[in-house]
Amino acid sequence: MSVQAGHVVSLTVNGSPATRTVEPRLLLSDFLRHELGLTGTHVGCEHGVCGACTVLLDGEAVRSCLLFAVQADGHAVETVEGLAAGGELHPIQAAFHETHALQCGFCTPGFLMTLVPYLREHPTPTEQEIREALSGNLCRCTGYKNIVDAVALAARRGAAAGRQGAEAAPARRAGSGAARRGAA
Amino acid sequence: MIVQGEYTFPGTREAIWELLLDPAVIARTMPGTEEMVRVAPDRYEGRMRVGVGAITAAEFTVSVQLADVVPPERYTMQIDGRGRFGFTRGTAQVRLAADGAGTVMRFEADLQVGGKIAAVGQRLLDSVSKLMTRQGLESLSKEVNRRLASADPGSRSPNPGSLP
Amino acid sequence: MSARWLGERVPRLEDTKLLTGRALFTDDVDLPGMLHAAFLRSDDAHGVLRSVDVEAARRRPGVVAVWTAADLGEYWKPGPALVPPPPIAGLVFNSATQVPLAREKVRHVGEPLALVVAVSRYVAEDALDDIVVDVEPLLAVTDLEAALAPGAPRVHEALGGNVAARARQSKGDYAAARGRAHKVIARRFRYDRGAAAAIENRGVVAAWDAKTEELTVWDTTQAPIPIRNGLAAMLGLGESQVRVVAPFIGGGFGPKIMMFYPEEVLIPWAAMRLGRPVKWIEDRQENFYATTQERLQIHDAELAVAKDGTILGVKDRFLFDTGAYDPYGLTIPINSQCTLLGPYAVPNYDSEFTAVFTNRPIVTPVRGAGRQHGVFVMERLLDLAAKELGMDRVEIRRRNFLPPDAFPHDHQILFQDFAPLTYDSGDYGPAMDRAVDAIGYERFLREEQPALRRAGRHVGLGIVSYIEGTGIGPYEGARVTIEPSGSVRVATGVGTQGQGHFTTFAQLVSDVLGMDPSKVQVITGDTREFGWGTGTFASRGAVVAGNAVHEAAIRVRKKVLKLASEVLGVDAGELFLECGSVHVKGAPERSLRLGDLARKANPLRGGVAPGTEPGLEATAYFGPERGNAANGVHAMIVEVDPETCEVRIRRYVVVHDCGTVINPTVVEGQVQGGVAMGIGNAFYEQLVWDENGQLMNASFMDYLLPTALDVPAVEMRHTVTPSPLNPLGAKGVGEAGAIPAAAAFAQAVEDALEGEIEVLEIPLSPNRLFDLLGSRSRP
Amino acid sequence: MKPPVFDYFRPASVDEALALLAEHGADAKALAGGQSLVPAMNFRLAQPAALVDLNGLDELAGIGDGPAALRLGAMTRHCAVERSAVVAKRAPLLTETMPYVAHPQIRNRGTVGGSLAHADPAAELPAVMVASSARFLLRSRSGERWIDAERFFTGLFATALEPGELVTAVEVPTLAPRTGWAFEEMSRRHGDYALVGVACLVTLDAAGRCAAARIALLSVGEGPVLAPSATAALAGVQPTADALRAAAEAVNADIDPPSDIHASAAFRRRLATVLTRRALTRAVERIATSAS
Repeated sequence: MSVQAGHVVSLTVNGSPATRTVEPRLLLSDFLRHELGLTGTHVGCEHGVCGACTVLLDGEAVRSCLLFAVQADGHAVETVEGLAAGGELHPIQAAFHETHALQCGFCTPGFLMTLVPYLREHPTPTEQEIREALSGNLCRCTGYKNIVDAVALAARRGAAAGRQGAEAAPARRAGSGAARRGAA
Repeated sequence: MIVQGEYTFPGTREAIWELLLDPAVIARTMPGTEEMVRVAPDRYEGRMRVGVGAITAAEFTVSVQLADVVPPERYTMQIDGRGRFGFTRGTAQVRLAADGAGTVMRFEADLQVGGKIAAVGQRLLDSVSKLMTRQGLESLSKEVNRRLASADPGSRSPNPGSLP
Repeated sequence: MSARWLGERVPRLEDTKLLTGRALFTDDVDLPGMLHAAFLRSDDAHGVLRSVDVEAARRRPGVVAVWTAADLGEYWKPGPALVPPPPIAGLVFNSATQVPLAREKVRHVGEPLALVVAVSRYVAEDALDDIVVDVEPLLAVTDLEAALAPGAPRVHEALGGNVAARARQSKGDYAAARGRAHKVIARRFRYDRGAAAAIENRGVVAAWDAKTEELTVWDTTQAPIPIRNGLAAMLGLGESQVRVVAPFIGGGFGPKIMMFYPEEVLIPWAAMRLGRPVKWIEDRQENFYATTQERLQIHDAELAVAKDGTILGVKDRFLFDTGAYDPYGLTIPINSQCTLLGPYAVPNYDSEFTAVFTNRPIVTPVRGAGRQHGVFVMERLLDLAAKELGMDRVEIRRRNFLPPDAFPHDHQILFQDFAPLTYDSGDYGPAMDRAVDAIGYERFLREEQPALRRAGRHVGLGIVSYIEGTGIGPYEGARVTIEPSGSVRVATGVGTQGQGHFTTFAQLVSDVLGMDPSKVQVITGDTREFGWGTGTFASRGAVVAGNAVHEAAIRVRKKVLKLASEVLGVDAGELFLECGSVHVKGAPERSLRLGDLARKANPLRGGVAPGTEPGLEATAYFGPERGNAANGVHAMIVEVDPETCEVRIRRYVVVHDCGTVINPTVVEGQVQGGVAMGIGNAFYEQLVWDENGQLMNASFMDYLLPTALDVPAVEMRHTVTPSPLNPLGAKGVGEAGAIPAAAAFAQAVEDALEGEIEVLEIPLSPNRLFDLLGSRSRP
Repeated sequence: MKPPVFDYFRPASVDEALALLAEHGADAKALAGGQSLVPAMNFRLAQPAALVDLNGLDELAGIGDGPAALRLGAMTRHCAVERSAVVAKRAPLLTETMPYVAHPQIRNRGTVGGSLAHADPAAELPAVMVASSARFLLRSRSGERWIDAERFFTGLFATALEPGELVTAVEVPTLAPRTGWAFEEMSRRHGDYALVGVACLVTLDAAGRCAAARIALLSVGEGPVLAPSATAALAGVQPTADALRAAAEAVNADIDPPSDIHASAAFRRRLATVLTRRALTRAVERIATSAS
């Protein structure tokens, strides 16, 4: 079907369903920010380099400025607003706070959303591995050191609490399913 | 951006000269040219569409002003192309020299590129200009051979034209 | 007053909002009926603007308005000259300030030509493609030396040439010193342009309320109060009718204090004209042209030294690229001129700069603001001198440090704040000792480097000193209020862009009023909350605003003690503040909650003594007589692969002295972040302009910000020599990390390549190293 | 930086996708991972009238282990290739290369087929496929055909794809015995466009002489560039350090690198020889270690 304007998008965002009618060209980043009012996802370059707009699509970290909202139809999106369940900071958020891993805080949501799935899949990363995992997110304030420290701290605690599994949201399982389908 | 080269055509200088300034030939041989009209003895105007890969072939309006014309030896072109993605402008000098049965064309263009093309496309400028130059020369050489063939069905050119 | 919180590593109070996506940034502002703006920008760097045809754009569905310069009428005015020239004898200054929309002429790529307002940014950008511009190209002015040649094309016809300014400052007699010199080291140094590249681009949202006749503007500015004052004047409104809010700002680094950007002038005007809120959010591509930049300078400098390495004098002649306009005056080149002297005794100095108009975007301070140029030139000259004299690099620096008893030290030239360049305090030897110790200087040169070289590795060390003039005036202010709830509100005029002011200011108040910082709510950057001040720049927030906050808290404390002594019937001297209450010494059970005291201070009935001010509230201002001098030493170890010309930074040590430290975690964060920017400037970041004034890398694909893989963890040490110029003894720190990084990097790379090359320009790149090494690095 | 208007189609099958592409002709573009196309659209440099979204087509995704070759569906994401144990076993050169492809977030969306069809001269996968003697399955409404990677890439962002034709699968042949592999790349920052990259396979005979070699480079021409001169220099020789150095130098005859602001043609030539030497050296070392 050709759909210039008025394309219906139904998806779940942070676990709750949302349906909107949008132009095909509407970027997912703008959809989340301006259609759904989830302004925690930030836009820094709109060409896929800075990583500030990183969100989870079916559990995988993606650049929301390089996806059209219509592509998220039928999928699950998670944003920074979904991290602090019941007002309690997610372990990665808490670690960022404790290690002073943010200054202006503009790039921070993108870092957090990159790290949530990363730490699930790599519970005990080395410093070099952490830096590689962060290489797709630009920060202009911190010089990265404290962000690397935050990831290491969260990993230590996660390993201690053995809570990687506990964090797996239903959307995540869908995502890893998609990845496994690829590997099957 | 400097684009320069040398190309040897079969045929006399006069023949090549006539060919190079024929708007129909320019339209056929300049990559992406959709239309080229000789609006004055020393001025051409037309439209080109140039794109590469995922980059949409954007329309450029092009004007070419001839200067310093010394047939059949040399001429200078003032090139001005503008489009949605930016502009290309500059001068190109063309010199023809007899070389046995053939003619050597030496050209040097000093081109400015501006707007989005320059701002975002710098990584590809060199490759694209090389590509367009090569394509232009190859189709020009085809054109030369076609003309020679039609002019004198008896003789096929021994030298189909060669890049140095 | 206990100093329980001053100097503590208090976790930041602003973090939670930022970590959970609840912090309000300018682009998050969403108002009913809001329209969206986009600007058409010039593709040409220099040309005669023949026409801008917007008819098709106006006809496009969804477009509400399109304006060109011609449509602005009386409102079209060049911007204000922000910083007047300092009183330097013989100074030349030609002012040419930016315009809202180009008229008659375009002077740099990206200069705005038309403003489109539409129902969405998408439609507004569609309309930009409908606009037809006719520009007759002119030769672009891009080369600083060619620009000064007779007959060169002019950026501004009205001016005699392309000279924006020329200023000479000198002391002593350099020529005589040169005559006495054992060696004279002379070189040409070049330091090229980069972008501040805050991850948040700029943005302005404006709303006019016709009923209350109030204009509200959300602006990504570092200086909300001057913006309010300027807008009120431009729009013919009273200052109280204009509210400027600088909400959370996604990084500033200098360019967000340029005043006024065309967008800041036009978006509020458009909102009033249309009677609807209008939002403009700069995109990344625009940011590369529309936001100001630094920092091309070319220095021809020479150093006259005695046989023992003593500096006899320095001569410097330099060119400074100010871009197409010069609203910011001479701040940057004067910083360069002053900072070059560093921590050294320089008896004879002769420095003259020429600021040059070019067809490139406007240059205004970016983190460091010209200081790095001075440091680069001086430190490179000292390295070259040490080599010529066969001296140790550290030794030649130690030999020339100002001694601890030299303070205050007057350099006999003027600084950017127009006050004499006078160092307030400092002790440079110990800072160098700590750096030498931390990097393992001796061991590296004697053992590690030779061993690695034998193994075919190319490792090198760089170690440099610097001074940063910080904390300049004129002033900042703050109001501290104890609320009946018992919580404390602090309002100040400075904007904040991630420096942790919400926490450090709370710490200052907590000590004075005896309460937990978490009970202190800091409000910055909202002109309705506090209407006096200048802004956040020149590493001055903590120094100038911090001292104002501190003084205001002290005044509130006095009110607390006075009222409490009346209520409790004891002498004020018998009282102490703790845990949000006033207690009586020896009888702590006799206490009053500050909140209750605040209520008593605002009675609903009955009379009060004449002269009584209601409430527990005080406002204070602080203005230093002049800036203070933070200092430090950076040392790094690099490894170079001469085949691929890649450079890896193995270690990075910073010894830093910013006087009294309010929050070490915040200070270290500022330094680490500054170092990252300095490394970017040294090896990754360069705005590449062709000879026609076209920017060849206007995207994050080609403009290379360092990533987590490129920036090392900085090992930090502090020394503390408090400033006598303010009660807290604080000095600035915001820009420190960025300033000496390039000089240290250049020295380290030279050392790694065993002196095969001289690094006289920044930024370096693998390709540049390849060119410098030439045939000396066959694979 | 907002994309221009376009029509959006989400076909339910490959046949429907092919029909849509045929119907809309040159104005339509297939949307795979979109990690190169969408940025170009945000810059408004790419302005396709219609996008045919292939992301719903599971029949195009998947990694299959065949007797003679590894098979990758065109819509297999980079991250799936990167994580796949099968790929690591059957096409280790590919596994070694994946981390060089942009950044994790990009690899979570980017697809094998999309990267090959885009044919960026600086992209890693085209060069690796050429070095691996892979072949691609192309499908249009008029049927299917196989084409060798080497013949698929025809120039600057140019491929043998006909209008209305899609890459649907890739086959990477199993490595011969005594074959070593290596990928080397230099970029300004990890994940940036390569200044130069080299992918190579080296096979030694029982006597330890070089029996076969495939060397393909990226960012040194209009597309992935095979290095026949370098390969010839290796034929039948013992892979000594000198022999590998000579072969690496020979690469210069095979490339015509472009200049850009990050690397001049001369610097790229330098990098090509250095990285080729390093890649060949590691490939040969691998054979030694796997043999022992």
